[in-house]
Amino acid sequence: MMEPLIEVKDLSQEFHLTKGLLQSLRLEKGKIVKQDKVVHAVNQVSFRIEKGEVFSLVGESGCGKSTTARTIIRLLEPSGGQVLYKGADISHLSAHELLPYRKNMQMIFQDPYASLNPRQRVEEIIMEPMLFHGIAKDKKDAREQCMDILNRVGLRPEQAGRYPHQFSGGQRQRIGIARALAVRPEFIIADEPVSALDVSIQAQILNLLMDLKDEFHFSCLFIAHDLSVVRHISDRLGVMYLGAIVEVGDKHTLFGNPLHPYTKVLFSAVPTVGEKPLVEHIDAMGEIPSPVNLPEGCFFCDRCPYAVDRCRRERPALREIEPGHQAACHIL
Amino acid sequence: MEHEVRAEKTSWWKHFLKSEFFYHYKNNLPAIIGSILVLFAILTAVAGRFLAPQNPYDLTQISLMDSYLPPAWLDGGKLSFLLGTDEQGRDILSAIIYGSASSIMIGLVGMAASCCIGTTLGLIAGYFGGKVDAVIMRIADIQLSFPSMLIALFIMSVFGRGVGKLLIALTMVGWVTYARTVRGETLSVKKMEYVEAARTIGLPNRIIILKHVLPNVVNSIIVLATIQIGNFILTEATLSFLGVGVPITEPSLGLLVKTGFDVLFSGLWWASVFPGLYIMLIVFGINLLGDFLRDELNPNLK
Amino acid sequence: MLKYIVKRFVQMIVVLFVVSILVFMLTNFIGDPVDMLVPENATVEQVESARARLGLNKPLPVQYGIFLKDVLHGNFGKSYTYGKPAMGLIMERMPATLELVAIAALLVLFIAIPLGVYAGAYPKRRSSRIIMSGSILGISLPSFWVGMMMIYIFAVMLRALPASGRGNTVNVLGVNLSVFAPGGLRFLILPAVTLALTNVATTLRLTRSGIMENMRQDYIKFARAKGVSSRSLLFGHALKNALIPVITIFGMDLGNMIAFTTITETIFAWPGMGKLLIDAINKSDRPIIVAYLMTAACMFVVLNFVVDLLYTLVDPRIELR
Amino acid sequence: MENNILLDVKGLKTYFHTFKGVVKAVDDVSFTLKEGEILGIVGESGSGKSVTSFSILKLVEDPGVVEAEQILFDGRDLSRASEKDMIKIRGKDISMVFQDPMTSLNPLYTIQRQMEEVLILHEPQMNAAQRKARCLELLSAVGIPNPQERLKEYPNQFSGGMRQRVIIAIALATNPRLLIADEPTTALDVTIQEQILELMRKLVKEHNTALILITHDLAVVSQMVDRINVMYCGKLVETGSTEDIVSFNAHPYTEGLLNSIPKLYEDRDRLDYIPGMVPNMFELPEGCYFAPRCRYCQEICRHQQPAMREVGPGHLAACHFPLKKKDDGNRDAAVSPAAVRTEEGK
Amino acid sequence: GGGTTGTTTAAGTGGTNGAQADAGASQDSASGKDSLVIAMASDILSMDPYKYDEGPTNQVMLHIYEAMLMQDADMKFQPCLAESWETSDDGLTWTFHLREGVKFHDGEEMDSADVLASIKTAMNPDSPSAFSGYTSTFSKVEAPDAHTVTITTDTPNPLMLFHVAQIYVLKQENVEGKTEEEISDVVVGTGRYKFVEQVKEDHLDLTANEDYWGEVPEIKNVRFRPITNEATRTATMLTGEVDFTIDISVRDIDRLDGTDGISVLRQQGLREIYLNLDSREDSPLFPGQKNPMSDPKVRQAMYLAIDEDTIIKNIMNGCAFEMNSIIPENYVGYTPVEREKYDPEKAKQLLAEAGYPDGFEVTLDASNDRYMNDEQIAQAVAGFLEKVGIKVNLNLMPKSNFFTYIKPAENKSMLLQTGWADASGDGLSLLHDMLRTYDRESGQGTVNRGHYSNAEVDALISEAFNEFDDARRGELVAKAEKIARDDYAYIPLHFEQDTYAIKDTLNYTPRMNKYVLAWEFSYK
Ligand SMILES: Nc1ncnc2c1ncn2[C@@H]1O[C@H](COP(=O)(O)OP(=O)(O)OP(=O)(O)O)[C@@H](O)[C@H]1O
Ligand SMILES: Nc1ncnc2c1ncn2[C@@H]1O[C@H](COP(=O)(O)OP(=O)(O)OP(=O)(O)O)[C@@H](O)[C@H]1O
Ligand SMILES: [Mg+2]
Ligand SMILES: [Mg+2]
Repeated sequence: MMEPLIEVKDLSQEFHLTKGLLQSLRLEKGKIVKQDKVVHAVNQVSFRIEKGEVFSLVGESGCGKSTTARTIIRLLEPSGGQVLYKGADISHLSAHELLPYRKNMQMIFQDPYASLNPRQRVEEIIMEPMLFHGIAKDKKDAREQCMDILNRVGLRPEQAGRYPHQFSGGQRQRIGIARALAVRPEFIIADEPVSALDVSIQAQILNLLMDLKDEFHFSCLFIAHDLSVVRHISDRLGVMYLGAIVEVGDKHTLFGNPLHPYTKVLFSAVPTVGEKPLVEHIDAMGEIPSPVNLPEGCFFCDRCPYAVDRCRRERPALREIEPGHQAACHIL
Repeated sequence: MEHEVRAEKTSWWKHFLKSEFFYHYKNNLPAIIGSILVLFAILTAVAGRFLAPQNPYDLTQISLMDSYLPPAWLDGGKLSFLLGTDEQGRDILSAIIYGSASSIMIGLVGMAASCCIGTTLGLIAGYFGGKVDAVIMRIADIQLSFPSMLIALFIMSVFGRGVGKLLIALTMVGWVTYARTVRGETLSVKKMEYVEAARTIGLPNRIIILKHVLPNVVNSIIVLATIQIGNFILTEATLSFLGVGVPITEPSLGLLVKTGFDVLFSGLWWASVFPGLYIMLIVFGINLLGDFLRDELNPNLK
Repeated sequence: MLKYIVKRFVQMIVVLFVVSILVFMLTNFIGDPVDMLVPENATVEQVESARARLGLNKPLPVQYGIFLKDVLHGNFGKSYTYGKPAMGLIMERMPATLELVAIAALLVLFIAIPLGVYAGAYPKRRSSRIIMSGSILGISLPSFWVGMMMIYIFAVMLRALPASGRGNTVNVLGVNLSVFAPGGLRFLILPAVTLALTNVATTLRLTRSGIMENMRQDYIKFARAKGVSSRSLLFGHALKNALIPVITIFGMDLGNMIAFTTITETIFAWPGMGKLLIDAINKSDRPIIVAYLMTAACMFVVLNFVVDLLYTLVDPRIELR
Repeated sequence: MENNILLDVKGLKTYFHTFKGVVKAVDDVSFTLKEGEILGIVGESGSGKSVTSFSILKLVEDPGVVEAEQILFDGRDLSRASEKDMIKIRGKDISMVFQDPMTSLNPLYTIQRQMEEVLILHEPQMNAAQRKARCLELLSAVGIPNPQERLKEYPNQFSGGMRQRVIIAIALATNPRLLIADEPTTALDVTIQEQILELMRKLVKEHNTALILITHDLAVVSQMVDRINVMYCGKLVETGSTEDIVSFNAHPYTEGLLNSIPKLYEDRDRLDYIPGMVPNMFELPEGCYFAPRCRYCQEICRHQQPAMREVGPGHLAACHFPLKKKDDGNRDAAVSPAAVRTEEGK
Repeated sequence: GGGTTGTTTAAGTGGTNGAQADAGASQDSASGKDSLVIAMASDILSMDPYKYDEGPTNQVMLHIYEAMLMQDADMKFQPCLAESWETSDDGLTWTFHLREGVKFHDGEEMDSADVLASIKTAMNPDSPSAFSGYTSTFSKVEAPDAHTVTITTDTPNPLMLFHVAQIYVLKQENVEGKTEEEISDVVVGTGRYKFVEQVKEDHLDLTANEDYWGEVPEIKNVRFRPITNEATRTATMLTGEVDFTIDISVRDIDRLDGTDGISVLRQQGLREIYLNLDSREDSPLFPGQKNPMSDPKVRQAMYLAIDEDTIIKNIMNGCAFEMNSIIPENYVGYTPVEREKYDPEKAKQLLAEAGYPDGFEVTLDASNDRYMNDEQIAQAVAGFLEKVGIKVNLNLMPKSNFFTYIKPAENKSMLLQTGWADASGDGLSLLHDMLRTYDRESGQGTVNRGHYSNAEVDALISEAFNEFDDARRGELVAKAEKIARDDYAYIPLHFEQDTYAIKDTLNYTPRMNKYVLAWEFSYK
């Protein structure tokens, strides 16, 4: 097998909610107690993305998809684990050492507005990385490329001189996409890139992504909620729950035969336009556990209709159920 | 605006006239008034020497006999001394014209210098944090503990008097305001997602600071800068009041106000009121223009 | 947090150290204190004896060493002019300045911020324009001029307020204050207003610009959609987001007002510390200058520390390291 | 149940007067909404969906100007209501879920404060404990785990979907009579989305609330709503019951929209989409705004703006040549008479 | 309590004092006819009378403390704590007979031991005292009995009475072995007023000493208010918050005079403003060239070039008195002198004769915050000199810098505008300081800032020091003065005018030496 483009090994990410001694002290029943709160946003996530592949992450909102993405691209220092880019560990490189990788990795942010500098015009936003990474020879070239890319994401050239806040939500998202595509990266992390778009534009963008993928052979970590989009675009996908991957597999096997109870719950909830649902409706009862106090056993066991005793005691590991299809569940 | 200007270089002036910037400017009376005042003040400062009725600092041209003549329209005034004279028999109008050159220079250059130094240091401190921040901010603290009077006095004792030296003193005092404000805002701005986005592009810190942080803190900088121009002109007056201002041979508006101030109660109001009014006009103009610029540079307000 | 405080404390010591060295070097240039002490027709002998008495005949580093040793024993030296412990002199004058500054700071807070918020929220209104123009007045006239004019109008012409001085004081918790003395506030009004004026303008303008910037944000719109009244919208939501530069500047202004109210105190014959400093500078009274500036430095470090803490209270995203 | 008309919007026009010209973000839109009714608004991004809802709440800011013949809410004309009255209505009678969850929460206040604010304003009888209890209840309802702890956190500590849920919780807090949900589930996974939609349905049922659901997700629309408004370039181009729109859509734009949805059971290399671009808002075409992109476009479409006209009972479309779909619901097989006509025209 | 030295806000007299303290509130300080508020230009520097020999401090001290002698309004010496005194024939021994029954404010009697202790305090070179100059000639001080003090000097000292009049008498137990701080903490004197309280830079209250040995003053409560800013002083006077103001700005005179209920008092002061010219031929300040000002012709030309009348009229607003000789009126050695007429033509001619037809370049150093209108005067002087072709570089500086310029030892200034005041009443003292050849060691010519040196003058001064007869000494002094004047050793400008503002309800005649003494006031 070829060396994967990206390999994530046991990646973990924690947020310390208590910044210092003073804040961790709390008055409880007349006593001062010290409590340290840690959000375990990502727990030992491992997956690999081959060259030219689109790998999707789906899962509950708040389960740590964005955090995984941000850790991979090193906006956050990982608190554990490794990220290998073409075999090289980039998870502990300094900002300077990271520089050569920056051009090859780009991110489309979930938040289309906050990630755009309100004081930069759209053209500046897009031309900046191009010029910086030498994609464009000069300003003129950059402008041409910029107009081209704007065109492709469905923005009009005369809108190039506007500021982000003058756009509607969907338009802003497209600016973010254009920026990421501008440097023709090898690897794109797309954090819900199309969720704010209307279906027509969404289709356009997805087509664009596919075209570019064919053209430049880039790989993509794709985060989305819309399973039909995921199914359309990705080659493989991982299902996340509470910061951990519970099921990974090829698109066809996974959609054809979802194994993990959470995956089933997820698929059963997909709304459709006049089509029958993927999976018969399953009710997932119970509370979603908090990432602050992780349960001891399987994270899903509280809501799992099939849970057995063992699930509450022991955390299941990811294991291969069928070729190219892994799941983390005791009862399979 | 900018990109339109670029689009067609040949007739940028025409483009400017058609631009949004000019459109807003045209419809903003305060901005027009402001720029007329500022332009007038600068022109006077630069070219006024050739127009002034008298060189008030050529001691051979003035005569003590003319001292404290009231403005021309009052009883006892002379037409040759339109705004009256001071105790040396100096024409106030000429003195204002000559003095405004120093004052505007003090205001503008002093502001520019402290703004550049302060903003740079503030950005660096806020963005990098940690040791760099601590060092810069503690230097700021030290600087803050020295009053401008003491610094001016020190510079004067060591290097002598002069507008240039005063500028050094004012800059030494002035940068801190920017540094601290900019740092404070940088602390907040650097946590913004667009700064993170810039980091994922791989932009070096230098560029992130310049292109992503700076524009988002520029608001306060403009406010402070416009205020500071006036403030420096006035500080100079105050230093003159304390006896450590510009030398009497390189006059300034502040100095005129100060000397005139001594005789304010005696009914010889013109010696201080006219320079004072002129300072007000300049400061007013600069602030009107500054307000406009700040609003114009803020895309959120469009 | 605790670690951070300790760190800042250590930094403060360094700052104080540097300030004292700088003052030692600076004051050496601005004049010879002995000149101010002895009569102009003093003989060399008299001059030298005065110099020896003040310990100024030793080389500067030695003088500094002695000073440092004394400081470690809590002794900042005796004023050359007053012959009294410098720190005592400063502390003695401090209450007068502090009460003046307190009033001025309140004026800044309660005038500048509301007006700035108003002008920022409704920038197109005529009243906002008047506020903005009015605020320029505050920064386009030298404070000695403004102070004098106030005296002229309110004391001389209208006879409404006293022209100068502090009036009688009452002893509150061991400190002599005039705010609490009957009629004491009347003495405070003019100097406090004069002192506040420039700062009002700066604060007002910064507040306005911040408010204008923030009023267009989505969260403001969302708050409006919640039915939040425009008042709490402005003061609750927008103001907090505009506060960072305002507290920075206010912190510095406050420090400056406390440490360097020289002009106002001179004009209003207010017996505060600012006058002490200016007199000390004029007489090259190094012990006072050193003690004074070290006090000022101490205050600035603490103030700026408080400002930094306030940042984190205002914006939870800001981390202190 | 006899349902009254709760909202009656007539001739709503919201124009932005910018330097470059006037952006007609909403141009002459009229619709009505009954109590307990769910209205879906779909449309191209930038077509004025959000601005329509802002206009109803009078939240449009400079340089936007709202003009309307009337915006009758519960018998009151909001277009003429004062800001003071609006403050009482907003959040209490009409609440809105904002589209962008990331920027709609004040970054400097805890979630709790922002949630309680609306309760303090509109449920003054509640005491602090009750408010907190209500907040907890709401957070649990929108599926945020560990709400007790979460209340004390700041927005930046929440994931995108969690913020969106907080915004929904805030909007639901007062059980409004009209809820405008502007793309409320874009950042949510399907299970949560289901939960949220269920919550809204419950609100509609229990409190007879009217709901305007703005969304791109046609699947959601088709499951949730009673009626659908389709907008394009600030204009209402089609309106009708859900079935009318999904199965018997008459406007070519609606058709294009539906065709763009990726299919869950179908593997395709490329997705269909509507070719061309949304026209420049400053230089809108003379005739039908959709004409440049319309496959059925004819001469008249380029010159004359089509008016809304009835194509079925309660089903209106603004098209010179409305599509006629067969009743068997098999859209793909539909042969558009208009298309035929186009060919004939040539 | 902070801010006060001995907060003894005397209960007995507190009533009236309190009313007076409310000055601002009532807008009228003189609520009673026995109170007086005096605004002065600067605060006293120390409550230790031996610390500073400086106008404002002395003025306040004179209310509390007394010396054996006291100068009257005409600068003549009158008995005070000493009822009488005599000199031995050789002029070396002075015997003072102390007044009996004089009590300190604390009720204890004053005797010769107190005087002795006070003189010793003044003499002690290690003490902070600045008064050792007055005792520098004393070789022996003794007290033969409780009411007699003898002072012996090495050389005859014609200025003895002046010197003795400067030495305040404090209680022995309060001064002996005491530090300055301790001295200033216990304010107990024999004077007409008792100390009540001081808030630095705000006010200093005194109350009449009802047990005074002489006439108990009519004004019972006195408050001194230091108000440094001229304009504020004027304003405070205008509002009626103070009854009397010392040092009003020359430009405010018309304003105050024109105000109902306020008058202005004018008195020629002792402070003389003049120019020092570097007159050394080999002055280090003119390296590699001849010092032009070493030529008396040049100095004369400069003298003639300055139109002092106009300066007095236009810059001093008439508030100055032409100065022609350095010796003030009434002083020993004073002779009336006419000023030479302003004559720029002649000045130019003289310059040409001296070989400077195109003038030369000098720097005029002057202070800008020390003397009345010093900055303006300097500008005017420079203007006049420029008009005859002398290029003048103006160097104006605040007093802290200025002091290094005025030391003859520093050798920094070629042309210096300064002032000098001498309250001794004797021209000899002035000559000694101003015209005697500067000598670092012996302390002669300490303010001879132009390094003027003339053997003839020096000899006459030495001779005058041995002459006890005022008239004869006066002749010598006048002679020496004339030589120097004809030599244009300095260019006299003017005597400052001491200007006071007073409420019309009060009577007061100012003193020549500018001391404002509360007991000399009376209500009409
Ligand atoms: N402040 C403004 N100034 C100028 N134009 C504006 C402003 N706000 C909105 N618009 C314009 O109004 C139009 C409608 O915007 P709106 O936000 O309603 O779109 P939308 O239908 O909600 O789109 P999306 O689905 O992308 O959110 C857009 O073309 C937008 O550019
Ligand atoms: N800066 C932070 N401080 C504390 N907690 C955080 C922070 N950022 C994220 N979290 C927490 O980490 C968890 C995972 O967040 P993340 O943004 O990765 O979720 P997500 O999977 O992207 O969800 P969504 O689909 O809603 O965007 C959440 O519980 C969130 O509250
Ligand atoms: Mg996310
Ligand atoms: Mg929208």
